[in-house]
Amino acid sequence: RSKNGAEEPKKMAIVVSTLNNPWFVFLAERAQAKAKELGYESKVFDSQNNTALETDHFENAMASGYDAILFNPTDADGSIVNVKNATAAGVPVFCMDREVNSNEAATSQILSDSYSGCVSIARYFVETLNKKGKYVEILGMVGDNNTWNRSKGFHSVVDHYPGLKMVAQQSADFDRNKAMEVLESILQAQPDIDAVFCGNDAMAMGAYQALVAAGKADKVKVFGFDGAEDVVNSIKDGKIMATGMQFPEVMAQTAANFADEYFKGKRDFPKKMPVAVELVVKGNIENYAAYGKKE
Amino acid sequence: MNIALDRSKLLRFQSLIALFLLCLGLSILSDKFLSVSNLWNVMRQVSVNICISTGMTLIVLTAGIDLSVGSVLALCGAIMAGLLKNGIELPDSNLYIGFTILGAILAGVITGSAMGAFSGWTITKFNVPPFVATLAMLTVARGLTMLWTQGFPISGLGDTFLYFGTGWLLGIPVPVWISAIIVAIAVFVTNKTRLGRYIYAIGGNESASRLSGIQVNKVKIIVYTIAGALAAVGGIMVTSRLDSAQPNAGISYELDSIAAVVIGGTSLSGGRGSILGTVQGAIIIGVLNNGLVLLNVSPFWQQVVKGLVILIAVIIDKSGSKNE
Amino acid sequence: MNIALDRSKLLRFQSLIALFLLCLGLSILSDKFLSVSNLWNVMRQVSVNICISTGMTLIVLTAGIDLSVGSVLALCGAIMAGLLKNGIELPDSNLYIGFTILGAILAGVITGSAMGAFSGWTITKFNVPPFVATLAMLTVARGLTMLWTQGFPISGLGDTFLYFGTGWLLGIPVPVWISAIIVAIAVFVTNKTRLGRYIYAIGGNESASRLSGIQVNKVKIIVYTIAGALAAVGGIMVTSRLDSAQPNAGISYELDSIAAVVIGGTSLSGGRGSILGTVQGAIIIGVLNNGLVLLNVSPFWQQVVKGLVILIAVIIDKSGSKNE
Amino acid sequence: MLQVNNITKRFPGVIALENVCLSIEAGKVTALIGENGAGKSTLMKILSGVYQDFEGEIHFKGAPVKFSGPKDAQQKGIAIIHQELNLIPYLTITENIFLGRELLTQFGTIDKNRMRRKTQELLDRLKLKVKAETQVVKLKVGQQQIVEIAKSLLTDAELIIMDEPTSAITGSEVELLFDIIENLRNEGKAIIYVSHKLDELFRIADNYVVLRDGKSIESGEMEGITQDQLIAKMVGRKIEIMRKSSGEEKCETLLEVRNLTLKHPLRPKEDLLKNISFEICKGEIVGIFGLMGAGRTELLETIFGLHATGISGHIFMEGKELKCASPSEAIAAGLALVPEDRKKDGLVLGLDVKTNISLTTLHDLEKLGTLNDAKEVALADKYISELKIKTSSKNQKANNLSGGNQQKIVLAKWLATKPKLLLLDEPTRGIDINAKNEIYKLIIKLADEGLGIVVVSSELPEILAVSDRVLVMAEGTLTAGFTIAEATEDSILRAAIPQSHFDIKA
Ligand SMILES: Nc1ncnc2c1ncn2[C@@H]1O[C@H](COP(=O)(O)OP(=O)(O)OP(=O)(O)O)[C@@H](O)[C@H]1O
Ligand SMILES: Nc1ncnc2c1ncn2[C@@H]1O[C@H](COP(=O)(O)OP(=O)(O)OP(=O)(O)O)[C@@H](O)[C@H]1O
Ligand SMILES: O[C@@H]1[C@H](O)[C@H](O)CO[C@H]1O
Ligand SMILES: [Mg+2]
Ligand SMILES: [Mg+2]
Repeated sequence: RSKNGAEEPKKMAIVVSTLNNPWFVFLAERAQAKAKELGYESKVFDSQNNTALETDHFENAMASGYDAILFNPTDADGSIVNVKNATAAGVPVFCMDREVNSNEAATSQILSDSYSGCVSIARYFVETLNKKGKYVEILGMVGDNNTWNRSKGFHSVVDHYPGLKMVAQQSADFDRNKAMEVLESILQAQPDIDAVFCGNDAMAMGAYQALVAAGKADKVKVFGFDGAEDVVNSIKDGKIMATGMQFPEVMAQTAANFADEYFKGKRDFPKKMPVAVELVVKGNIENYAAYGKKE
Repeated sequence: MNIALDRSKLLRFQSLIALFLLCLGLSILSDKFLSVSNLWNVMRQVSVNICISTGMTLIVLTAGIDLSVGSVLALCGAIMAGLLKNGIELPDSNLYIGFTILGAILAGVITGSAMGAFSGWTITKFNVPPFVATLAMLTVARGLTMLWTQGFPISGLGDTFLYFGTGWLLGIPVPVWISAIIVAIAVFVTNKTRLGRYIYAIGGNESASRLSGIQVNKVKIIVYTIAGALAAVGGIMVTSRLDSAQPNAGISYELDSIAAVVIGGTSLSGGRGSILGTVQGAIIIGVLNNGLVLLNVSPFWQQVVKGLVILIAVIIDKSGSKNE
Repeated sequence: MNIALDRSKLLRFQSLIALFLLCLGLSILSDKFLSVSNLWNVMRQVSVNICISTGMTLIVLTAGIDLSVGSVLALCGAIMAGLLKNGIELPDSNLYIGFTILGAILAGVITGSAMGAFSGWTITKFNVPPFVATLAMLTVARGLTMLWTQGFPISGLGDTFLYFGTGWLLGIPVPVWISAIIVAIAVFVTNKTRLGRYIYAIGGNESASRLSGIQVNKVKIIVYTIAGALAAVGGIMVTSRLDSAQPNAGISYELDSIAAVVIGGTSLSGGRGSILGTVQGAIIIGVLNNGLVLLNVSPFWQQVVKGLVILIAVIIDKSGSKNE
Repeated sequence: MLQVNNITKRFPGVIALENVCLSIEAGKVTALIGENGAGKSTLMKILSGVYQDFEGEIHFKGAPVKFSGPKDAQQKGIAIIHQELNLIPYLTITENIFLGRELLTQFGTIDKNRMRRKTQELLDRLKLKVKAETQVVKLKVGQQQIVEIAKSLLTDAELIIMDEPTSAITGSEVELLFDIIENLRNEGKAIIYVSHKLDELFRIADNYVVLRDGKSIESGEMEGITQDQLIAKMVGRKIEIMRKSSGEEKCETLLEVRNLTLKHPLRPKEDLLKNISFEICKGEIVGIFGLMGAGRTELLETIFGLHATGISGHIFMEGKELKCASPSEAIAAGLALVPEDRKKDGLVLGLDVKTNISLTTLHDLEKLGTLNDAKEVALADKYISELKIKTSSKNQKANNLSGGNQQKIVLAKWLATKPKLLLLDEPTRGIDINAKNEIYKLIIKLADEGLGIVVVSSELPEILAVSDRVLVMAEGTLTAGFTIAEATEDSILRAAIPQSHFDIKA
């Protein structure tokens, strides 16, 4: 699209929902590394969990001539407009990790399935608790759809067991410190719980610390989601029971590869390419490292 | 003996120097910056902030502050979207009320005004510091948004509604029109009407204003109500641009908005400043966000650079307007 | 002509009524609330806010404000954790400097002080409004935190370091000790030293203070420096409690901190208020957070209730202290 | 002791002082006189180190000096009582008096007890009956002024500058101050005394210096000079001092106050106003005299609707009952109040002259909901010229005007409302003799036009000059009423002294 016909080098924009969370930092970093490896210039945009800001990023990225967008949307519905505008302007969009609720909008979506990931965690949860006990759920940000995907996946299984009783459900905004403080207070009201299910690993670590401080770490089982470094290590040490391993690196690399192929002329991409979330427990921990499989 | 320049004149130039230097720098560093499409781009992006900062300016001029703009924006956006999409169903009486776009917008704006009026009422009636009253409102409005949406975005609002956020009219983006009209009205009100004069007077000296027969409490409530209504208008634009009302829209908008007001030369202790200054402040912030992206500054460095540039902009401003 | 009650007396009771009513209500609603272990729990949780709000109070007393506390806290925590865990490696000169806990803490506190001093310097030297200067610092410090950590938490800091956040001493949690000591010193400084007197004087009437020969700028810089150092202390506690420095630690702490200050009766226009009032304000917020969780209020309703209770607390306060 | 040579001080657009010279002798009181805006305060600020950028030189005790700031001047032996009160509202009297020079204990902490004792001594010496730990914000203006005086007496200064120290105090306080000045003079201190109250100057000053339009005009000894001569030097021409020629007219009642009682806002058992009844006729000027704290301000404020709670009794304006609920209602009924503290209650200091003048009458300046600039400018011009407000422009900020001219702006904004009853609380505080005279003329002219006017004043000569009738208040009650023919200084003063004073003495 340069004036004199000579092709300028292609550039990829990496728009992620937030960098205030190491998981996304990792995702962005991997995408950037892959783009570089493939010989493209790239830049990371931080939407700060704000869909309106994401719109600004899309506009700015197109204005400054980016040729493809590797995209981690802030919102499944709110981000549709952004994706549509970009593809309409001839800029392909590859969604990573989170989807947009539209089959046509994006060029391709490489997705982590939070719902089914949590279904597997829930099965393991039921099993380790022997179908009975009191548990606490710590939600992520209540305005975030991942929060609810995970919660729903979890409850779709656990709610079938009347012996499992949720004694408190509170939000800790995906934040380690908040999760710790919330659980500290919950433990005052519910001193005899058996398990805590957390919407992500940062909160699982916070919850674990609250249990340690209360001297209950060995009685209460903690479950997380993500596969963050601290949790992988903790599973190894038996401190945390399980997590749902997502594969940000796989998703990031796939997206970058797709963009590369797009530049080279390929057009038929799978509309949706699920990347399964794998259940990580002490038994299989040897196969995993932070955010992925062991090399 | 004509020392005193006209106040209005002075304020109009207040932050232009900083803005000019910023634009100059950016257009040297990036050839994309000065393109027409990019400039419209920037203007469209700052529209929401200009809109809510106009209300904020009025409040700050009375020596108040409004921390709740962001959550009121979210609440109003959600209410509009919800009514537009689902109407109101009263299950027991089997009643269903549908809403037109206009009806939904009106409901949103009324909600915003009511939230603003409530803040104004607690501030004047119970003498609660504006910071606390609007901090409480920040929390309450966010909570109500969550309750209304149950934490889920409300999307798919129809093409007509999209017009407010994404349309063009006479070659100018619709949000830019909206914010321009709001600014024009606000400039008129502050400079040419009694209400405007009272706003400045109250911020300058509340007790003297009261003794002059100004109904201080009434003026304050009006101002908070206006700000609430403008937050709702911001909510229309945001929701329409995204074709979706996000439950966590507008988080920390209060900071950007107050920053625009203060960078634009309005004093937080009230009585001094102008709407046009705020517009410049908002544009400075918008240009900066846009420029940092154009220059490909890494996101981590962006925050550092952004902070420093804002600081420098204000310092330039201050030294430029020293003889005020 | 004995109209004037002793100021210090008054302030000590300022928000106690609201706090008392809140506690009464909670202990009726939940039998767990008044248990010793829960009370220590609340106190431990509010320690960080008390610590940073002490610095905030000093700043607000001079009619300033500090929005950067949260990000300075995060930066200092990250620097401490990073130095403790990895030391400094200078690759080219093959130099490695390891840090003891004390060394790392010192480095963190020095960083915090430096950030505070920088804010104070821009405020006094260039006459930048504190709101803007510290808003810029908020952004800059967050950016620096991201750069230092590259966006990843720094975890696993060793059991000794954990003591500051999770240890107990003579039956009292260590963070409570730390914040109590800080409060004691701050109460002493505000009531018994020249610096304290000057802080009140500057907030009360800056130009009169200047005429009295007070070095206003120096005092302000000192105050911002102290607040920066206290943010760093908050950083120690947060990092130690989590055994991990989170790059996004401290987000929006400024609002909680300012809320504690204002609920505690310190006027945002400066010159009036007290450290002990702030402590009460922080405890009110902490009790409220704790109570809402104890009662298992749904996360959607929590924000609404929290906002309303804060509002009511301040209104009760106001009417309780009308005869001030 | 102090020699000032060719001092010039410029503000943006204004030359406040031009080649001013003067010399001050030890053991003498030098009166500095001049009209409002002549530059007196500016000169005093230079001498006390507040302004450091000026041309010219100062010799103090024989050597040239340059002050780096107010504290430096203080340490070198110059103390000042500023015209504008410079106190920190929420600090106590003690804390204010010792601000910047706190006494410390051996541990380096603040020695509260020692400071409190010293302060209490000073307050006792000045007969201010409040506790040293009272917050300044709780004091009336007059009491604050005494605190300012106490502040200047704390250190052993060689030169004490008093810039209108008596503008807010009356009778016995003034006497006290004069005693103190007498003592200081006997100790060999030099005193510069700035005041618009010429009779005071004749009592205490040894020398005088006249400033006019920022230039030093003349200096000399007070001995042998007359008041008229002094005024002529100050103003540049002779002026006639106004006195109302009282015609007896029949009374058409404008305002009627019946059994008005006002409770103390904090201590409900105590009344600030006790059972007050009086009337004001159209075209009548009623002077209300009283000592500090007599309740005069409260009375005017209550009539004007500033104390909505705790009132009993009735107030009628032209036969219709006033509810006293808010100033806006009072204004609607035709009342206007020029408050005692112009900075706190009278002006929006950050706004310009024009805007301040028009603030009360904006609805008259509206056309189709829009303010009419031309009308507003005309209004401002009218009063600037009618009241001879000295300002560089109508767009000058009120804050930059001299005190007297600020007072005129407050008057202007109330006259603009075309009130039927004008309540003036200390209307000439800090105003020069010429301007005062203008204001008297104006008051009398307004009365002739049919306005009722209440003048609260602590200056007996002023009361006697303008009133048709004099009311006297003490401790919240009306103790006497005289027609101007009956009124004598003696009888008025007697009625003003609170009964409790006699009780104590008895
Ligand atoms: N900060 C300032 N900026 C601009 N002009 C000023 C400032 N301060 C004083 N002036 C001007 O300087 C002149 C002298 O003012 P000054 O206050 O010294 O008068 P004054 O003799 O003390 O009058 P008064 O008797 O009313 O107190 C006036 O014209 C005034 O408007
Ligand atoms: N806000 C207040 N709180 C407590 N006491 C007050 C208050 N205002 C006035 N007073 C008291 O009311 C009494 C009357 O005061 P007022 O100001 O009416 O007197 P005044 O005659 O106008 O005196 P001045 O010459 O000082 O203006 C005084 O004893 C004063 O201490
Ligand atoms: O997996 C990520 C993170 O765990 C985050 O905390 C919430 O959003 C998800 O997509
Ligand atoms: Mg003067
Ligand atoms: Mg009075």
